[in-house]
Amino acid sequence: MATVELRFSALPAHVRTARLVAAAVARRSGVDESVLDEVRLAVGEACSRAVHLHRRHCPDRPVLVTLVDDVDAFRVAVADEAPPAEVGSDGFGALTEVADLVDAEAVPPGVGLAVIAGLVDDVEVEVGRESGLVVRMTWPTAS
Amino acid sequence: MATVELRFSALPAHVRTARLVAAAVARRSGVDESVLDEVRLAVGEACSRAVHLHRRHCPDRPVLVTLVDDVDAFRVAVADEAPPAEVGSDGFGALTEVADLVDAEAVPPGVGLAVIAGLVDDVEVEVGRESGLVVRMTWPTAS
Amino acid sequence: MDLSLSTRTEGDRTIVEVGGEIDVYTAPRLREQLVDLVADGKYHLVVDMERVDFLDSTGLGVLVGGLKRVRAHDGSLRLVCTQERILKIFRITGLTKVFPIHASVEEAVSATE
Amino acid sequence: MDLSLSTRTEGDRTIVEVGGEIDVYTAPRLREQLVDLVADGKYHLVVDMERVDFLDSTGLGVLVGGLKRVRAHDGSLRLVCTQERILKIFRITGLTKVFPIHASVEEAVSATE
Ligand SMILES: Nc1ncnc2c1ncn2[C@@H]1O[C@H](COP(=O)(O)OP(=O)(O)O)[C@@H](O)[C@H]1O
Ligand SMILES: Nc1ncnc2c1ncn2[C@@H]1O[C@H](COP(=O)(O)OP(=O)(O)O)[C@@H](O)[C@H]1O
Repeated sequence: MATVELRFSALPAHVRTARLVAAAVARRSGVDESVLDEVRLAVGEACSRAVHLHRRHCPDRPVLVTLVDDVDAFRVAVADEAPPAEVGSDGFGALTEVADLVDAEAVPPGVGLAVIAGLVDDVEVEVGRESGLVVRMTWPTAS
Repeated sequence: MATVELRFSALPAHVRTARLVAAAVARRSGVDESVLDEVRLAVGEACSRAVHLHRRHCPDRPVLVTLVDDVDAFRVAVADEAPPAEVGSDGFGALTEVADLVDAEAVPPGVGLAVIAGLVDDVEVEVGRESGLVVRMTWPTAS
Repeated sequence: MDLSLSTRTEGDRTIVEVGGEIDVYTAPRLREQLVDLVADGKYHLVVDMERVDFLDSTGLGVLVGGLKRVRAHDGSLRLVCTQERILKIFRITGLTKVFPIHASVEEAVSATE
Repeated sequence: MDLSLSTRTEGDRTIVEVGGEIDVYTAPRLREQLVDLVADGKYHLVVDMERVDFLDSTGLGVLVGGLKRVRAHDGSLRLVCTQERILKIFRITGLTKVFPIHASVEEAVSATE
């Protein structure tokens, strides 16, 4: 089980690094070329959401991305450490229509989750051990 | 101080991921374009060396790469966890001429260090806290 | 790849051509551009997305913000986009119902309501 | 970018054209190629590195291994390389003294000793 772990301080620039790494590892894991755009976008959304929350609540804590090249699947987990209070407000149910955005200047984290949910077939969101959410996404691989 | 940490299982394929990440973060940190090739090669060498040692001694332990975008420098540290016994045998002094290679099938880890030393102006190698070596490389940045 | 922005005027319409990646890192620059245009009295915007390679929800947020600004002045914000992977993101988020999306700049410029 | 390999013969020389990246990940394939050629009785090799984008010490090790193999049969292994960043790696490691390095395949093919 080959694993890559990326931990980065909560800065927008690092979201690009995370996308880059996710796409590179996904490709090597055997994720279909046609799906790599989806991986890049979904991982980017999950990381943008985490960076956004960290900057507001815990700017000194890193965001953690875990990439696992499993037997027949490529698994990504993006974990933030935002305080639990914040968590409820951006669950999947919270935002059905982005059209409802109240303050579009700061994109609510829920939009990112909505995009992920609309894009990726296999997604799970769980409450982290101490705080925050873990967004788990899985894609099938060829081998 | 923006930091990216990459931890990967000891597989050759991940060395490419590490190169990719190092080059991307270096570019964003303001490392001169003309030096990015050097960063890519040096980080790749340090990671190949670590992967090589881990596969022999501790295949289940990850290799750790830390990238720091400091005030006027970009700093990379590559840490392996090979047992101390191995460390002495591949210090900088150990190999002056690659031409002396005894068994070129398995490239001795010292060659990688020799390449790094020849390439990067600011390198330090220190013995890790518990085991292994930490190869520290620093490049100046524009900002 | 970075964000590229250029603007030009056709009649009462201002066309903003966007290229590259609109993400959490570059979106602030697009927002600034839209804010500046509205401050400048340009209330009928056409955002040409044909050269956009990547768009995420941060980018969507900036576009929605722009739409609100021009609407406050009875203006409009039309998008030009035929790229399937970009359209998909508007569809997923229900924004195809919010933005008029056109197949070409000509179509967007001549469109009314 | 991956490794590409192709071979052809000119007289008693076998030219191995290498493209892409020779690193810890791809070097095993180059090693296999060299081992196969020697097993096949090809002892005079010219490795054309003009299309190599990346070379690390693992790649150097494979080339040195190839050199030893052909020498065991009184053969030769010549390199073709004019790319400064690749040459630099041979220089740093002292390997410019070990490998004959040529500016073109023609030069390498017609070289003796
Ligand atoms: N949702 C998307 N919309 C458009 N392009 C996308 C999308 N997802 C992925 N891409 C692809 O992303 C590529 C560039 O993105 P990326 O590799 O993330 O950037 P960078 O190298 O700057 O970190 C584009 O060429 C495009 O093919
Ligand atoms: N020592 C080197 N020799 C040749 N090319 C190098 C070297 N170091 C860096 N490069 C550059 O590396 C590029 C490709 O490498 P890299 O990005 O590491 O690979 P990947 O994207 O497959 O992980 C080449 O186009 C070349 O410009």
